[in-house]
Amino acid sequence: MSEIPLAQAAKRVIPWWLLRHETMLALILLIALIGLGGMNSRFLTLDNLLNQGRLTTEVGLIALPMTFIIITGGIDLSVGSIVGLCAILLGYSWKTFGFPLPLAIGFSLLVGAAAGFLNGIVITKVKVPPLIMTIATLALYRGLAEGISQARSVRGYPEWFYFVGQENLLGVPAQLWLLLIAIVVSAVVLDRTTFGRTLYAIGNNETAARFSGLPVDRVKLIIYTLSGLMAGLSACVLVSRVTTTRSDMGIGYELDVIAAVVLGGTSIFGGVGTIWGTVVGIAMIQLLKNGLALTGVKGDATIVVIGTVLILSTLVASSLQRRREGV
Amino acid sequence: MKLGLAAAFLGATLLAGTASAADKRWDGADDLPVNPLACSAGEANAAPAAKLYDGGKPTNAPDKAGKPITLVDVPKLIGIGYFNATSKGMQDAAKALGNVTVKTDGPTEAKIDEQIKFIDNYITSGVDGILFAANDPVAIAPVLKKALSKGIHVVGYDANSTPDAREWFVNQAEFNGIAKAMIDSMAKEAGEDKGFAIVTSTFTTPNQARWIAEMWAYAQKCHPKLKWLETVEAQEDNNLSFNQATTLINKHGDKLAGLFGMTSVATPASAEAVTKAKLCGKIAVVGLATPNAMKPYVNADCVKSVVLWNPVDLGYAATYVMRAVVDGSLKPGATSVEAGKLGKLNVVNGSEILLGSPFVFTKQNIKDFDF
Amino acid sequence: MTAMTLAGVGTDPRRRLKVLASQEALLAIAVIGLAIAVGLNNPRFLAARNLSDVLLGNAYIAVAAVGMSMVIVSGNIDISVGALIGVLATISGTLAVNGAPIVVAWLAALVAGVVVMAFQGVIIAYLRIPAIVVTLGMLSILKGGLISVTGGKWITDLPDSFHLADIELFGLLPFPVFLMILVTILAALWMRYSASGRAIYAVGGNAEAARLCGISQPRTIVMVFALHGLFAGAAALLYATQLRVIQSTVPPNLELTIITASVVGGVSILGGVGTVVGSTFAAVLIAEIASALVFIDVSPYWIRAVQGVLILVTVIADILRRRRMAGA
Amino acid sequence: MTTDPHRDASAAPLLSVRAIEKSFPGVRALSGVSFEAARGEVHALLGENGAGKSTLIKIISGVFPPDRGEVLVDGKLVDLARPDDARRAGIATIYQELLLFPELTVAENIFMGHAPRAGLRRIDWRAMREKTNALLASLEIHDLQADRIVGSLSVGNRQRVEILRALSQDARILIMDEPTAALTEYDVTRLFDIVRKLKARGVAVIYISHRLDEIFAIADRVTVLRDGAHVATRRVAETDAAGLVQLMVGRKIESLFPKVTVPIGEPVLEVTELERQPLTRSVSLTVRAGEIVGLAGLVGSGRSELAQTIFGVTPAESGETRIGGQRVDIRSPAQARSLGVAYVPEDRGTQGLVRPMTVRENFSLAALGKVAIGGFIDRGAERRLAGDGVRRFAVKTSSLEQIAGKLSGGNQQKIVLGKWLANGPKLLILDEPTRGIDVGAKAEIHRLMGELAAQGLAILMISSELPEVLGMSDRVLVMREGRIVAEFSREEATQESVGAAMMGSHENAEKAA
Repeated sequence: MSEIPLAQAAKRVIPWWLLRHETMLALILLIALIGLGGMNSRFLTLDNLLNQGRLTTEVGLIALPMTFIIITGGIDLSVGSIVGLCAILLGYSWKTFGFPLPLAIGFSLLVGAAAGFLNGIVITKVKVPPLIMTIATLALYRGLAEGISQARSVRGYPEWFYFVGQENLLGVPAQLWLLLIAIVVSAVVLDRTTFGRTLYAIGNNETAARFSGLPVDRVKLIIYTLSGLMAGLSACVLVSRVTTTRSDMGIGYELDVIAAVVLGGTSIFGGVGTIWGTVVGIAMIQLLKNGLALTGVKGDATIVVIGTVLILSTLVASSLQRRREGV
Repeated sequence: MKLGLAAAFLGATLLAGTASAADKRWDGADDLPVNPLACSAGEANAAPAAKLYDGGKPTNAPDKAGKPITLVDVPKLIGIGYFNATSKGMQDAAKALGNVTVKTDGPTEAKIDEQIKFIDNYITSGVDGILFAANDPVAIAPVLKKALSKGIHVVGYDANSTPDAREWFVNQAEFNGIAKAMIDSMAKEAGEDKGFAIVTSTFTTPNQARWIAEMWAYAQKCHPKLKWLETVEAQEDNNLSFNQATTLINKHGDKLAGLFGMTSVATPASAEAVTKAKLCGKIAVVGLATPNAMKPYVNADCVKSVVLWNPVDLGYAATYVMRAVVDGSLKPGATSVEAGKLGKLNVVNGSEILLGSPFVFTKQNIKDFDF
Repeated sequence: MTAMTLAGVGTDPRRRLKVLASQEALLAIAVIGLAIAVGLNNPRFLAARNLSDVLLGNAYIAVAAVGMSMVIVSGNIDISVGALIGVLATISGTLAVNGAPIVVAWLAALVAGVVVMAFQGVIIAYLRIPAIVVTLGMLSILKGGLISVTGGKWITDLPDSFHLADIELFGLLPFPVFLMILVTILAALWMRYSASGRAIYAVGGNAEAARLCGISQPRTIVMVFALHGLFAGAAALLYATQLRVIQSTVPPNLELTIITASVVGGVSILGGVGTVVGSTFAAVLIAEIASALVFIDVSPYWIRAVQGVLILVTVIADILRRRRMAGA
Repeated sequence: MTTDPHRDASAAPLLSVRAIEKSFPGVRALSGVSFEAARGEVHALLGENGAGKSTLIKIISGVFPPDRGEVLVDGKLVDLARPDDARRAGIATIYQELLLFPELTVAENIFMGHAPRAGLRRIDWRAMREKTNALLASLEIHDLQADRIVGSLSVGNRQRVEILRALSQDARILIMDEPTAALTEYDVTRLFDIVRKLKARGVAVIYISHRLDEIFAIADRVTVLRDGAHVATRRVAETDAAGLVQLMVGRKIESLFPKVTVPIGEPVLEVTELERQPLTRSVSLTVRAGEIVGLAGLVGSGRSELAQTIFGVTPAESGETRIGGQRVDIRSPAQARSLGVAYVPEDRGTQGLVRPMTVRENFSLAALGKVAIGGFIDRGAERRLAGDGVRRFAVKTSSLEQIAGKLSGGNQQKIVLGKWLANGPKLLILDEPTRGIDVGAKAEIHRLMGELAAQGLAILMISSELPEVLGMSDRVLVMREGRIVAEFSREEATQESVGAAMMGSHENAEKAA
């Protein structure tokens, strides 16, 4: 229905509601933390929490641009495959082409950005829906990773390369700094800049954004490229952490990432969402997995919990949103 | 759409150009040398030079000698018959020992980064020992070293890590031993000068890749007339394995006299493909597999012999080894370890404990096993 | 996709030409063309045995793609179907092994499929949660739940009578191929000749217009998902009875292959367009490519890249076609 | 469906609508509207945008229920809870946005939901085609085939498909919501032919339009709505245009639009032979500082398309554009904005306003550069900008953080206008600036336009309301089929002269009648 009735019970306004949603989520997280912490004394230790940060960095790095994308009403299912492709090209260019490792890292980031750029250009120029474009490249990029590598691993990177993945910097896992910086930058960009405002405008009303002179296509192209680039970065961090390049790296990441973003209150319909929500979403999933594992729940049961939480939280979020819009 | 098909054809043609490369992949994917055994059992093998202990050591492990310990077992993946069997062996051992608790938990797909997360979680939760079967020998090393550094004992089984990342590795059977058993069976069942093909998981799965490399070396050395037609990959996927085996049968026709299944998934699927093609007796199926999945084919005389160590024993042995390590009865430099009903197991290769020779299931004995 | 090129301006509809230009026909030509191309390289590829084996081993994908096509035509998507097929196979196998009458074991897979999918349909249609989120969540639940419950134990010792896939009709037509053809034809007829079948196109093509034609969108979506569940059940039976063992795990990437078959078969992801005949041809084509790769000695690792290119090109062609049509 | 025993069916009008009331949260859409339509009558519903016409027909066609009041068909009370109920009662509606299935054939579009069946309740495609051909023949339509895909049809033909759909359901009451809005002149003539045929068959046609000439051409009676209320029902033969306009707007035209005379300055916008197929054909025009140029024409004549070509949404294929004398090639709205061009679009809900965003955010949307330093938004500056806008345009909002979509139409329009003025444009293109807003807000926007022109802004105003065009413009341009076909000075421009140019000529208008 195009004509939504006019001003009604207009008590609810976005910031209040957003705050509320994230507060709620954070509150649930807090309760879960305390509960799980009570059940296992090793859960709420700084060591464990930092370590969980290390383990979730790869997913986290991708979830940030994914938040941007979902806010515009898009989606990127190909991120996991881009991780695989970049990991392979990192190892391949280093070992087979003989690139110096720093160059190989640059190359793999470039490939990630190019893969994202291809998604973006087809989505904006040919107007292929993001869901289907990235399903296609989900298969394509993984296929390239498998085809190029013939599923062979690359190992034996120089020791310095493992710093990011395995060492600590100022007592905090090195890659966590990367994630923290990325979080702060993304949050500021989304909340404070014209770029971020444009993302919300596109998600809420793409035509109006276009008619307001906002560079809609360029912004979309940037976020899909960014998504590819971050997937490339995530691949480098992952390879550094596990010391090996394999073509099956990143399989299923897209689902983890989307689950975290959606759990964090970003609407899959676009227009609504924050980086802080995503951060809480990531923390929630990782700590839920970890906490449940530590209290003796097996991995398979944890997956069930995550799936249920995802559906329920979307249900709650969408009914809240509907009420807010008064439909 | 026309464009799409044109592109697909073009793509297929291009790929065909790169095709021949796929045939030369029998180097084990790990740059290690092969070591084929002697052709006949009577011939003496050159005894390998005694190797010094090259495993790792936990730092400040609490002394739990004789005390109850809690272990966790993180296999490559959960939900396949093989690792269900090793898990059963561990429970058996735990019951026999009385002072061991062991729990199996792991990823639902054989993904190394998932496996690392599981191990990491268990390090935090504070177990006394970790049993593992590695998805990737190198990638798993850092997290295992972390476990050692936290005073947790680490013992591998089935699939090794780099030696310094664990204390001991329980080797089900040496690669060259498996290779010899497989190739000898094939030469016997299919014929010395016949062609065969292999269905494996992937060209780079550590164990499978090594076995194939050793099989290649051993066949060159002892059965040079066997014709190695092709190796195809089918991951750990039942239906893909079946389809790949069927395709091989159709592709090579009479030239194909034997199929190797390199995984417990690929072997029954290959046997099924042969059965469906009504070629039982014409195409020999030899492979690594668990008995339950193979019973129909062995009982129908479509498959004569299934090569495997007993995975229940493997899990059992791994648990005993862990107990011995914690108790201090297995120290670097030891030459053997006591493993309950399995008796004394030998230390080989510095820090590996050998379960024994591969076990061959036949129609006569297969009904005695249930896993 | 009935009129690719000749939805012409002002000309009489040349139906025969249109049939030739349809996605189904193109796919059929591709299937035959590829067979000949590979056959020239290795004549064994064309042996009846091999062609029938290609169909036999992949019929379950085509059957599942029929349901997926309906879901996509209705404007939705389902990424839980691969996991569901794994679950249904296990349910059916467990019942068979534990002595339930074989027919009950078979029916259980169908019924459970309908129940799970209809449940998802209800959440999607009535609670208005996007299909991608619901089926993503369900994928997790099914995958984790399956292993939790079974412990990943393989199901062996299945009674011989359980093996649907072993049946050969008239001594030559394998049951899976028969079922694939039957399901495709029935579904195609149903989608063309029944009011509820046409309602799927209406809902996917223009939900608002459908509502004004007295077609209930939620009810149609639930029906589509229920049917999709039925076909997933049938696919699971073929999957479960192909081998003597059921793996009790979720078949990896199965949903992607099924979606690929639908999309390449000409079902528009924008909803409202497509036929199940196209998706079946596409499933056959994909299977044929996989087999052909072995025949021409290409690593199966390239199959996924080929799939990706196929989807991409098909979708772009579809979008361009729509644009041309809108411009006309 | 319930029967009212007190009614005598034979004497009752075919359709009778009684005392319908409908409120949406915060707004009263209809207050006690009644009218009747007899067999074979074309009954026009007339009213300005926002008068409640759309709401009324949505109630009659069962899209949403009335709060109070009743609808009777053949003297029997009908319960219209769902569109299906209306269909069964013999009521069919053809909406402005044609609701068709673009991928399906003509025949299937016509019979969706009630296809002919053969054995086993299967859809009988052959019968469906035959029936379609019969319907086509009965209305003497010869250039439409049952097998055509609807997506490939022209707008006129699509509308015919909708009419056929209605007839295929034996509709006795046909509601047409601004059916000529997107039609070419030729199609309008053909539509009228069809309407006359329906009339002859005894179908009651409820004809919604705000075009007086059409009403005089086709309708028997006319009911005028204003602000959700029933104003009057007249026989068309007994009234005239001026009388109807007066009923619609509730006051004399003269008093409605403030006339401000300001000095006209240098040309701000000059376009020469601007071309963008299909609806911008070799257009040349000039707008000067301080000048309000009215762009009249029927909907579909290419006015909005021209505006969007100038604004860079659909960049020109050829031709020359000058802004302030400088030659420019505008490829995107962003570029147009930076050149000082502002465009307040026709469709406020989908093109102008980002409804779920706040008043503050909407105000700054087109002027983000003004409130940002190096890409970072200065919240204080943004609040000041929005606050100034709210005061300047007297936007009635509880706060700057109010969700814009919850304001009334007039206030929304002020925000869209204000959003562009915040950017300090040189040229303002207004596309239907007062559509669907109440009279008070309308007057305010008109006053504002006068003020802006006085400040030297060049304004190009598109409007379908002739009184508005005539009242506000210094010059009037008339577009038809993508071309500018006439130009009038303020003095020359009258209802008759401009109207005739819009329709093509007096003769054509007569012929249509």
